[in-house]
Amino acid sequence: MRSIIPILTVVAALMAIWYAGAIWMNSKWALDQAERAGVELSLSEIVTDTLAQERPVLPAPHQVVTELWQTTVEKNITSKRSLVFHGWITLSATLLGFIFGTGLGVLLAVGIVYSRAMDMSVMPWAIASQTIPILAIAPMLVVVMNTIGATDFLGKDTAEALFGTQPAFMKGLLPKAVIAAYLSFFPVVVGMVKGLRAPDAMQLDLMRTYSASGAATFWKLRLPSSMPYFFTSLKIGIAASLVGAIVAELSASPIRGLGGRMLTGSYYGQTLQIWAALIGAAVLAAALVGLIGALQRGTLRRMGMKP
Amino acid sequence: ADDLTLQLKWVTQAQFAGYYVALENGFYEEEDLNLTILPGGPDVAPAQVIAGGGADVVIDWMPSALAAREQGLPLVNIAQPFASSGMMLTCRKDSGVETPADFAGRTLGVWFYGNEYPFLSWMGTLGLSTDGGDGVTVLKQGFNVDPILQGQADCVSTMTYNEYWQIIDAGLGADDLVTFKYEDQGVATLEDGLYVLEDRLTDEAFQDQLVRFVRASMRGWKWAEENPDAAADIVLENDETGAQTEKHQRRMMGEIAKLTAGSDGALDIAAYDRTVATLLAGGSDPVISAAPEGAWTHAITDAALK
Amino acid sequence: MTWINFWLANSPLRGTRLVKLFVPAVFGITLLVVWEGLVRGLQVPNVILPPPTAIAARFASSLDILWVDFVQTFVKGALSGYIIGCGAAFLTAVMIDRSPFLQRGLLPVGNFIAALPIIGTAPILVMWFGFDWHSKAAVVVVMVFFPMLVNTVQGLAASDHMQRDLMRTYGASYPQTLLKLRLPAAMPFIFNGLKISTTLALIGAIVAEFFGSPIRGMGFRISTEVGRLSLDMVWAEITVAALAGSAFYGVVAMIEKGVTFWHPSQRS
Amino acid sequence: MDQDVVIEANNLDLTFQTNDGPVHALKDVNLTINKGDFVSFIGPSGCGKTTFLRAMAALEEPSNGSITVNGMSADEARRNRAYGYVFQAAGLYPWRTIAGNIKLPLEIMGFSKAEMAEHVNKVLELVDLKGFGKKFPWQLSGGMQQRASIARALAFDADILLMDEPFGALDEIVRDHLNEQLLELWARTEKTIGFVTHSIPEAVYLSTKIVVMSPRPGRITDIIESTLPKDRSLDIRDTQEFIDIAHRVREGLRAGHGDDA
Amino acid sequence: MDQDVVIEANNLDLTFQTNDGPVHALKDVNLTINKGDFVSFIGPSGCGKTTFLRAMAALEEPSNGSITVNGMSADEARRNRAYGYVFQAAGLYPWRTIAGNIKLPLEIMGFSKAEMAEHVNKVLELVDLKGFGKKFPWQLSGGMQQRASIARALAFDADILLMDEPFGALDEIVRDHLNEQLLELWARTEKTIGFVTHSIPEAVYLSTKIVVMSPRPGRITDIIESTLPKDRSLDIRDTQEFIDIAHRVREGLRAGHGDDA
Ligand SMILES: Nc1ncnc2c1ncn2[C@@H]1O[C@H](COP(=O)(O)OP(=O)(O)OP(=O)(O)O)[C@@H](O)[C@H]1O
Ligand SMILES: Nc1ncnc2c1ncn2[C@@H]1O[C@H](COP(=O)(O)OP(=O)(O)OP(=O)(O)O)[C@@H](O)[C@H]1O
Ligand SMILES: Cc1ncc(C[n+]2csc(CCO)c2C)c(N)n1
Ligand SMILES: [Mg+2]
Ligand SMILES: [Mg+2]
Repeated sequence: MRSIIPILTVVAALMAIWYAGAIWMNSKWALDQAERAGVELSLSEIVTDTLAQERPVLPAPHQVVTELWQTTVEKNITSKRSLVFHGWITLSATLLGFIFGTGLGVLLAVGIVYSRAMDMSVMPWAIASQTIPILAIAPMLVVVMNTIGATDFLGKDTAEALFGTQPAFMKGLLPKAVIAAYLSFFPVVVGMVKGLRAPDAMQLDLMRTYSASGAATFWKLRLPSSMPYFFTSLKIGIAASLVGAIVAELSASPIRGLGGRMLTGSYYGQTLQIWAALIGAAVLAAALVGLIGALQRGTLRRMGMKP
Repeated sequence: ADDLTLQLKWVTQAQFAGYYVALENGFYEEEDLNLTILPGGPDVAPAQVIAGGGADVVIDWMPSALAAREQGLPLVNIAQPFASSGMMLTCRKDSGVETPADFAGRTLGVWFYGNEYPFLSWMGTLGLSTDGGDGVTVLKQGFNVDPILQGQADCVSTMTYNEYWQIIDAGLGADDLVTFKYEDQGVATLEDGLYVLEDRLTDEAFQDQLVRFVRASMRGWKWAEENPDAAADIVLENDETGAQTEKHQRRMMGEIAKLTAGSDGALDIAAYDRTVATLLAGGSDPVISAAPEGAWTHAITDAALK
Repeated sequence: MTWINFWLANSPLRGTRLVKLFVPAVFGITLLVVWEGLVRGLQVPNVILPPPTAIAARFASSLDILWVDFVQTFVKGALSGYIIGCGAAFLTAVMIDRSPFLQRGLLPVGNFIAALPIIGTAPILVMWFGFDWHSKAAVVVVMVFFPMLVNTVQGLAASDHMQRDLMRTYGASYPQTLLKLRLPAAMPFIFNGLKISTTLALIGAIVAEFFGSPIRGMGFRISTEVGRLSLDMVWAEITVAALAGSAFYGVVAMIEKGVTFWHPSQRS
Repeated sequence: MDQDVVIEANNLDLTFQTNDGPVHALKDVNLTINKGDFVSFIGPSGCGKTTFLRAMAALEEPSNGSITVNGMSADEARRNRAYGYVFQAAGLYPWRTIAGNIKLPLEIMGFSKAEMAEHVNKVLELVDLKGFGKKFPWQLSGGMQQRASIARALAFDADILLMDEPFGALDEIVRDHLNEQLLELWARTEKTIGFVTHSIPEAVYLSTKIVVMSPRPGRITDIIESTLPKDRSLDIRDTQEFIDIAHRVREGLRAGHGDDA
Repeated sequence: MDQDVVIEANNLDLTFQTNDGPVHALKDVNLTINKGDFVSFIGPSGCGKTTFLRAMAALEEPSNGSITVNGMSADEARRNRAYGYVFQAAGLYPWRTIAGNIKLPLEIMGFSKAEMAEHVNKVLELVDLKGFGKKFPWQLSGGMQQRASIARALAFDADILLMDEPFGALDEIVRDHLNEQLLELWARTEKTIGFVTHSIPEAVYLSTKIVVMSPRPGRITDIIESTLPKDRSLDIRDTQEFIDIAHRVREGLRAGHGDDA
């Protein structure tokens, strides 16, 4: 709660900059239009015009907020025009991908730390995998997964047997989750490798005097020492997972979710829709990162790490 | 019912109204078809989808379909609901461009991703190089018309049914703009056609499905042309992003109807030859190197339109 | 193949530079052979996945294009964005580290802004900064900012009590504590951020080109050639990306080894 | 007399809040240290010696009472760089060599390059670590690390030296040697020294004042003013006076333990 | 006699490679320790005591020569959990409470819950830390941490106890107390104990065998078999026999220092 005032201060400063930016960036268009219409604009006219354009270069905050309000609160959340609906589509892919990605990342990290062969052979390829532009292989991946029929989570028939009708978010979930996982496993690998190697020589020696098994050393020493690194990685990983899910939405079929909204917003020139989706995605990211932060604080406190 | 999957070239919009209409009105069902429509997007290459077995029929533009054929993917045109091209280059009048002769030294926005072929052919016939210098400077234009609004390009690519209206909506009047329709410049190439893989055409059962599919689709298009507003509404209902507006889709339907007008679905051989000629004429760097063989068939439309 | 690796990795030769290069190479070659075999065996169409040999041939015959694209995307877009983005995040971290007020205020808001997804920001940044590499650098800045910030902030908190108390007994000024204690202690974390950012920078620069670009650059080439179904060219570009990215990462990792030699994870 | 007071603690209380309740580390502690005093703190493990030393150096905030140093608050004195502090654990920075660690305070206090090199050499020699300047901390034995940390505190000329069991990990002979060195330094420079030790002979040999503490809550049970002359050699340990003082310290210590056993 | 040999070092050499050249930590070391021996290692700081102890526990690999434990290699013995080891620094895991730290080896060796609780309570009491089980390491004083680390090594019943200056940070009285406890434990359980210390009286009081070492390169200069009876009270420290042995140790130690000064 102590942080409310600082946050508000920063947000207020940001808003001021944003408004100034909106006026500055949109004024060119307003002046352009006026010139073609052959009229002179007064300063106040410029300001009112720039803050209410239908296709602004930079929409004013209140325009975005209005759009957000209209597409969240004022729409039924099952409606395709509701940002909540699209947010949920994206979130489900993000979370599933994050779980896959984190799992894979931790497993690889453990392998790398425990097996020299894996360290030498996997790490360079894990790095290389991340330099492959995801937007380039996402469509290929979707095509391939489509071909082998692995697109829906649970599969249409299973889902229908379980829930009556197939929940909308499950349709085409898997390729998106895979791409989200692809982006999120890497920060987890890098951070966890470092974290699992963080115990100092004496701490490791202690385990050796107990002739502790690899498993015991892992659970009782390496894993606890890696926690600060682990949570930092998770924060980056979940943000990456969200980016992955949104990127994947451009190649997935049907196009929807926050990424789909950004794309169609851009395609149809609906700047406000882009910004609303953008802010929506950022809110989602912030909430997810915040959640992990809370988890981190709780865990580290239980581990007596910080007064 | 037979399952059939159709991959669109782009997102759900009135450009594909005929298929959605046929689906909603049960035309496919009446033909004993269970059709799935897969919307496309900027990152979906229909040819790739069909090569991977993700769809049975795809909608593509002929230049890119023929290019794919040269790449070793044997696409065959089985029907051509779009008779004419909707592609244009739209310039701001205040940039000083009045005729194609003024292009030299200008910055032009172009779509790539297989949509650049008509443009490249045109520039080829105009004798303008596309890599700067004394020719034109080409920008890879994104999804939208921002470059012309922001003044980053003198001209951008537009479709009669979509981007052009976005420029208008953004506040530029029709008389602030100069447009060059590819049709008028004699470099028009065939757009949205239906393509399948050549080897599957030998399968009689599949042929039969295609016949029924084309028949129902053309029924859909006829209906859409006659009921443009209702067709636009059907499209809106099928839009999963919830981003479409009624105003825009109805207007788009109106423009689309102009392009489908005059086609009964059968490929017009003259238009095909003109397309091939245009693509072959692309100066030093033609899009295709030789006139393709067997790139189309009338077998399906002949049977469907009986 | 794999057993060669296990044998090499555990043999007395394991420390040598040769083996360090050889082991991943063996792994990679295994991968490529399997790939070639699968593509040929299953007759996967070239327009879906070309075999490595076709990619290599295309690579060799297109060196000039690949080079131009590399300079445009990697050198101009990714590298400059990386430097600016990591630098800005670093300075921000140091700045908010000093002020608890800013830390509590700016960190959440900073996270928030940095979490804006690239798909949404790229078109906007292209609109703002133009079609050339400047907008790509801007996208990279936005992308690398968050990982770098989180790591640096975490790292600046990593010194232990006694180490900080020592500085207090010297009545050390803030900059002195920063320079002589907190930054060195933060280095393992900072390099974590720097390493993750190398790959992000490359991806960011490439992906941003999908949203508008001049007609050169790795992202431009990839998106264009996918549409043209020249998948061999696409993979040639991907190869360049992987090579450049790995080299970039490797350089940063090497610097890390030098700088954080004292950290238990670097001593073995 | 009054202007000679260097450290003054008045009714000092210090409580730590922990996950299972408060720990009273210091309770009602009063002490005056004059300029040039050599004060030893002795007491059972956990009685608050470290905490008291830390409070003097403004590393802990008293819960109650006050502590003044050179007439100002402990914190001001800290910012004036009044202290050299030797921690109970060596606490060397792992990214610096031994010489680099010793140089650290000198860099902070703005010594010149030449001065630094000179000081480093001098104190390395003092603690018998010549030739180890280029090694990293983890390459040194425990005792060597501790000596390096002593060298670090001696490298700059603070008026007040606070040392928390500096010689704990050293053998008798090195210890005797360093004791002599320390006394010599103290006599020469008139520093004021606070010194935690567990060795009764060491406390008696070094100090002008011995503070005996007792735990739970940590408090001072005895303050013994030494009657030994300021100029001492190691032989003094065989004098009756020395033995008497040692005896009194031992009694105090035993009493402290008694409370609790 | 022969089957009683527990630890045997033959021509042991151990060299560390460092950034500025090799350090000869151990050179030509020979030693036999029999079952039930209490062996103390004493020598100047940096002479290789810790290194030797670590080599016995297979924490360092000798460069040359061999070391066998219970007739097998040190490493096999380690894998058979033959050792309890107390490190020179406490080395508690910061994320575990004191009780949790002591429980650690018990968890690893698969003790039952009830056994664990019992052992933990017993050793906490032994080192006088009852009531501190729930605290985290950084909430304890230096001496308390060291005692916790002793408790951790005693919690499971290893046949060989290797202790590296376990009582360095403790005051005389606690130290005496723990010395008695340790002797009592040793007599009762017939453990074999290797013990590094800097205190000559402690070494003489506890040991059946005192190994005097000297540095650069680290080697053994004297091995003194104690003639004191196995059953000892603290009073024994005033006997002539005790004083004689202590004298011999001091001489050895001094000689080691002399080499080098
Ligand atoms: N990891 C290491 N790398 C390099 N040198 C080392 C390492 N560990 C110890 N040494 C060196 O080996 C020598 C012996 O060290 P060791 O720790 O055995 O001494 P010690 O007798 O235990 O001393 P102390 O009583 O101070 O603990 C020292 O000179 C030390 O610098
Ligand atoms: N950071 C802390 N949080 C909670 N309790 C603490 C903290 N530091 C010290 N204590 C407690 O305060 C008491 C006094 O500790 P202190 O370190 O001052 O003892 P000490 O006299 O130096 O003992 P030793 O001789 O063992 O070093 C102990 O009971 C300890 O548990
Ligand atoms: C990346 C990208 N490629 C093409 C278009 C243009 N476009 C949109 S719809 C359409 C007709 C095909 O359905 C075309 C050519 C774009 N806007 N963005
Ligand atoms: Mg203490
Ligand atoms: Mg040692």
